[in-house]
Amino acid sequence: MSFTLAEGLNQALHDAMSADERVIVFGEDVGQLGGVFRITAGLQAEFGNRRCFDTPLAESGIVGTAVGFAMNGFRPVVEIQFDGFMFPAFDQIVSHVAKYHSRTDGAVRVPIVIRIPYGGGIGAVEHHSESPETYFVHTAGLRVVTPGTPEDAYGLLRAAIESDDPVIFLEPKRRYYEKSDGDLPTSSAEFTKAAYRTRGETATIATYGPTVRTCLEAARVAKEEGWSLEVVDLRTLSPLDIGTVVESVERTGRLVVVHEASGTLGMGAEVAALVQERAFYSLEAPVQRVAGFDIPYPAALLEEHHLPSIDRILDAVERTLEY
Amino acid sequence: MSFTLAEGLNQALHDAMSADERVIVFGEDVGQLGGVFRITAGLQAEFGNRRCFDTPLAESGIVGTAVGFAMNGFRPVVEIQFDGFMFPAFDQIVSHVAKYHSRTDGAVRVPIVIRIPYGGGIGAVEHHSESPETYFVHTAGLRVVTPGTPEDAYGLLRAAIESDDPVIFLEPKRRYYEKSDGDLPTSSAEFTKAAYRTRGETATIATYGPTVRTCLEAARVAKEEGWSLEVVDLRTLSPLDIGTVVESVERTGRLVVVHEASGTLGMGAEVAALVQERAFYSLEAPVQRVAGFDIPYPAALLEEHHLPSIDRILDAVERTLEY
Amino acid sequence: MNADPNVLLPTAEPISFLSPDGTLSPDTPHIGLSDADLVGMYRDMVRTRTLDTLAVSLQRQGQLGVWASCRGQEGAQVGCAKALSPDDWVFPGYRDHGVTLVRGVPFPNVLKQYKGVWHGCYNPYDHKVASHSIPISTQLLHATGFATASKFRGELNAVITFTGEGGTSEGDFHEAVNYAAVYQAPVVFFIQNNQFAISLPRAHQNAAPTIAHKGVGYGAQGYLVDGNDIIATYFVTKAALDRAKSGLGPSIIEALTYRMQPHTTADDDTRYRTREEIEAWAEKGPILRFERFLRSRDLLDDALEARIREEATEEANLVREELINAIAPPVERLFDAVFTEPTEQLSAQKRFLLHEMGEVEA
Amino acid sequence: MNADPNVLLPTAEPISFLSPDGTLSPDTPHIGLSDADLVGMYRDMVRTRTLDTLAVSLQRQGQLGVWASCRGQEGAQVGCAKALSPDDWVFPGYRDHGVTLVRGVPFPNVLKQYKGVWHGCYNPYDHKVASHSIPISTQLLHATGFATASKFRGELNAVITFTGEGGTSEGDFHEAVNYAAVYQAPVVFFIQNNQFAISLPRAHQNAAPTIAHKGVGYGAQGYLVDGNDIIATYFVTKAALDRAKSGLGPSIIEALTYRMQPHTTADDDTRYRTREEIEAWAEKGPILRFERFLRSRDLLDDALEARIREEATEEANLVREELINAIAPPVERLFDAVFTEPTEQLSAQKRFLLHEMGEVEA
Ligand SMILES: Cc1ncc(C[n+]2csc(CCOP(=O)(O)OP(=O)(O)O)c2C)c(N)n1
Ligand SMILES: Cc1ncc(C[n+]2csc(CCOP(=O)(O)OP(=O)(O)O)c2C)c(N)n1
Ligand SMILES: [Mg+2]
Ligand SMILES: [Mg+2]
Repeated sequence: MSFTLAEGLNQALHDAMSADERVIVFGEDVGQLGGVFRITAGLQAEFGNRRCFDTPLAESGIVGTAVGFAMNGFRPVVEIQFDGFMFPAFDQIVSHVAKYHSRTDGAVRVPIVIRIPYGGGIGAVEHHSESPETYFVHTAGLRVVTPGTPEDAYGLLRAAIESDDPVIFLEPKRRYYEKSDGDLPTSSAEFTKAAYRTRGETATIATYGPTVRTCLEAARVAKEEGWSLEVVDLRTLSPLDIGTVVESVERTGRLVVVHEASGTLGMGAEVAALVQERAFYSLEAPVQRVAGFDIPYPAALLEEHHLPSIDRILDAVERTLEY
Repeated sequence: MSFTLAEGLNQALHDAMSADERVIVFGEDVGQLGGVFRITAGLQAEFGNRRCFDTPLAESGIVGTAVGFAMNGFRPVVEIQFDGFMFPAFDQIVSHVAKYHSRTDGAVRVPIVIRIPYGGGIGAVEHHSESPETYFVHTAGLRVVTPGTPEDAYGLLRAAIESDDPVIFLEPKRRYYEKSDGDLPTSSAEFTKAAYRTRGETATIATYGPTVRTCLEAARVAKEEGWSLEVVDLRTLSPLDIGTVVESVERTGRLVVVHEASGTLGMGAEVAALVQERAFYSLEAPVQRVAGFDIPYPAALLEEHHLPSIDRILDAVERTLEY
Repeated sequence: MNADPNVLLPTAEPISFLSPDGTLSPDTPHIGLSDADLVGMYRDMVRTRTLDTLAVSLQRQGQLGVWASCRGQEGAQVGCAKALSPDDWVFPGYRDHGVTLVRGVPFPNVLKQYKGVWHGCYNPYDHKVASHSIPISTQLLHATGFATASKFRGELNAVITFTGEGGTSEGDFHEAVNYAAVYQAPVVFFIQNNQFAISLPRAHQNAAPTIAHKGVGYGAQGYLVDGNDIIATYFVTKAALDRAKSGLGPSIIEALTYRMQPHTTADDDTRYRTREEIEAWAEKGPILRFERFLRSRDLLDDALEARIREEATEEANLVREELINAIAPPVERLFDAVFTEPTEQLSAQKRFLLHEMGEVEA
Repeated sequence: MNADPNVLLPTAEPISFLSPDGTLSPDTPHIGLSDADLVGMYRDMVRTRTLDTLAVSLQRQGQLGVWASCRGQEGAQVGCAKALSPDDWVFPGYRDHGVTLVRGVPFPNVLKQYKGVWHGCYNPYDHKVASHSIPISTQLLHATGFATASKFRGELNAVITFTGEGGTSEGDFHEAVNYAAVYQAPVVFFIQNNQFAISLPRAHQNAAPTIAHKGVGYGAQGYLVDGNDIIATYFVTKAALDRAKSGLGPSIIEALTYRMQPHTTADDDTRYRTREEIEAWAEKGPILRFERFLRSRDLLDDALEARIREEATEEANLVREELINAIAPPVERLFDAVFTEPTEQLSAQKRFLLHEMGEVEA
């Protein structure tokens, strides 16, 4: 048996809809087409067009109506077609999805999952390769989750749908077809814990989503150089399980944070700020960040320069070692 | 002579419009009313209703049409009425204002200034006290500026209007009526440099906008305790003049970053990440952050708990001293 | 769908039955309101006016941060609210005090929101009234989603949501009506055209013949009504709700009215409109007109009017008392209300604050 | 403003002069196109079709990341583009290749955008064509602002901007048309209703009688036209542009057409539509129809058609060559193009990359 990250997501939606009839799925082209990445394939056929349906072309509408559905007893799982098209919905996300529960002192729950394929590396045209996690993580009232493996794709999506809080679910689109050799999981994964993907002593690499695999590859290459890297997959970006990172850094003394989003106020900034605060005397060298440049996401022929590469990650490790 | 921060802004708009007829001002209620804070008062009467005019009630429209005006030779200075109403315009800001210049490899310039009164402390209702700077600073392609003094209100706004790049101009609304005793400046201020507001050796405080004054007050109180604090006003949040902060920390060995925005991925994260990287061996203690909690901005009766207070700042200084 | 455009267009003139002098047009259809209903409508308009006036004075006394008065709009607000069934839901804005009052939301709780006790001071499920929405027109999408959810479950209620003529310019207005029409959701978009959006006169807000003409572009029914005529407003809202409940989809009602007070207590309306304009509208006000009508029908006399006003004043006194005594919830709620379950991060921040306040050990 | 609603409404039936068999209606008004103009329109439709076909094959060969074909929409695109004056500006979407071609934007530059050479591969000022906009309908606001700016300066040009029937659902569509009507901006909103937004059929996009009925709700003129009739499209666009230039404000043109190809080369349209439907529309296609017309007028014969097609093929060969040889600009541009002046931060990041690439010292 093996399954892809995309299949994990599709199965998770399927199982969540079977388990709870309040779960509904909507967004642009998610019905008959099954979504442009086919993550919702088969759901309309199986559950009917009141449980999985197409919306008109308007993202604020998708999220804003989801708030109403949620207030009225449903558990909407909505799809934003691409990262770059999340922005028209941003007001609804910040002003209502994130605030309604606290606004009403807990009277109104908004168990909405907003699925967003994100990140680059697929040779796409403009606006199809954004990494918007900072916008959500900085916004109080949202949970932000991103799977780095096919198992987590299933388990974290189930957990997100089961959560009574709003969840931004970021799907690393360039890893949709990444395979796992195991069996599909059948239950939700633990929601708020980071995970060690490899163990090691030379340095800690903290990452998430699409670059989990890049970092694992870097760790393999590093082995040849005699380094053993400990790769921490953050999994949940908000709230952040910084404890796991700190625990690792206390052993390795060195930390590199890796992500595609622009470096300035990317996740690496928060991880670095927390780690220098909590593991000040453990750090042998400053926390290094390997992130996208502070530039608009480049066109396809140039994106390779922007994305964290194995070499760039290993260079950063080296900087921590030579410091 | 003395003038308020609001007067500095009004005069800057006036002088910029006199100096360059391509400068136009628009937004909700900026015309006859002069804006809800009167920052645009008198402009329509003086320059006519094609240079200062009211828009319909639609923020994406304000910023989106500004892009068109800018492409067609104007230099729009637009007002978003309150921080919380910036979000409907966020897509235009991220997808076009920030990207058009690089999209066209420099062929299209978008010299737009987006003025946003921001921050809390005025006892306002929901959505009127947000601190959205992170959203902009993380977005490549924007300059982000915020004055902390009446002089800078004038000088930085002139500089923002003169810039050929898009500028997000964040106005600390609770300081609109803060006075300066000097004369109104008459020319633009240096754009990309942080400024020392006090000199000191005990610790460095980096801040900006509404909390500049709070930090200066903290510095005064600290003096009584025998501490001399060095307050750095960042002024430009993007690109950030981290050099000035590092230079200070190299002398003081201690840094506290202060802002109202939620701590997680607030400016303090970036400052801490950069400083631990560039002044690793200078830091005697971890960089401390005094920031808003990771909660939606509270209602008026509770906001005092959320805002950085003198005590909270001094406690943080103390933590760096006792580390 | 793709309904006959001619049917969707509003009437050329606003629907109106009650003239400013209180005469009921002979063409008035059967409306089905009992005498008691009519007096009840009057009472609620008086209550709204009285409590709104109280709020303005509370603000002047420093008890409220700000207040958005609904003075002059009581006919539109009470009229439409009276057309609702108990199961219907309301998604209001920040000025719809007459609506929330009729629905039973305790007025002190509305005031507390402007005092800054908490952002939303009533439980939406108690009275089927969503939290008032401050970002303009954003709540319209919630209303559409909510209504569609009801429809999907086969329920027979409808939803009404409110924005101003200014609010129709926002993108969310457009998306909300469009979604509603596509889903044939049982929702009514009630637009109070009070002639101003802060300082912007209606003519600069849009160039449409009427706002009700926006309906046809979505396949939604457009209605134009004299919002200062409480009977016409009731009638039209009822028609739109019935239409919605019969599965015929959404409507846009444009209720013509006038904002008698500045935008909020923070506003200075002398900068953009004349006293004469305001006075001319006062003549056409909703309460006076209805009073005349009731008197002409012998449903109201001096004694009854005095009693109604007195009761409203007594109510206002109690409200005032409650508001003045209102205090903020404990600071713990700031942290505990963010998520449905506490997070480590927020628990730590809560402890930090409590410690700072001297209430717990570090 | 507040124009007569009846005037703003579109005609009940789409304006159409040329029937699918190529006969011109006797009611056709004087259009003012010379024989050479007519042949030029045909030539540009053929060029568009040929180059679009080339693009699809280039994508299959791995030369383009993706391609959004305009096949079937040549009548609408060439027809409206021909109605523009040289000073008019165009704000296109991602599928408006016929428009940009007529405006003189070099086709290789359009292709390069889909190859990923850079996001915007032509200078908007060169041909008065803004960068194609990928976020749907966002460019409509740019068009409104641009047009208003021209009006403020007293210039006599107009602006035309494009979106699909799907794009009319976005909030930005609404705000753009509303602002334009309030400012009486000289802008034409040209909506190609090609029946689908990716997989979503038009009937699920909105419930309006026609999209042209959206005009009245803004005080904008609505036009409904057969977009596969290049003559009617030209005529209606010209009327809307003339209207705009005379200061009468914006129009919405709904051009009825059909997307003959999948949404993009990445799409599988067999999941949501039938071959029969596509074939039925092919019969009503814009090129065939116009060819028949030209032949009936003796403006086209086999020899001329062959020559036109041959020239288009030759052009396609050159385009292909140029595209295949296109390479990305130097990586420095990634940093230097962000702001008008270099920043320290980006200069440092540039040096970092160049160093990594072995091109500079650290
Ligand atoms: C999205 C958004 N933008 C701006 C504001 C600021 N604002 C508050 S009320 C108002 C005018 C509203 O006018 P209208 O919709 O006509 O309602 P009215 O106040 O007249 O009842 C504005 C601009 C806001 N609350 N929300
Ligand atoms: C804001 C935004 N949301 C979603 C998309 C993804 N998307 C690309 S094309 C498309 C459908 C557009 O349909 P329509 O407007 O009818 O134009 P057509 O493609 O038919 O020419 C969608 C949903 C996008 N590009 N922008
Ligand atoms: Mg109004
Ligand atoms: Mg389409």
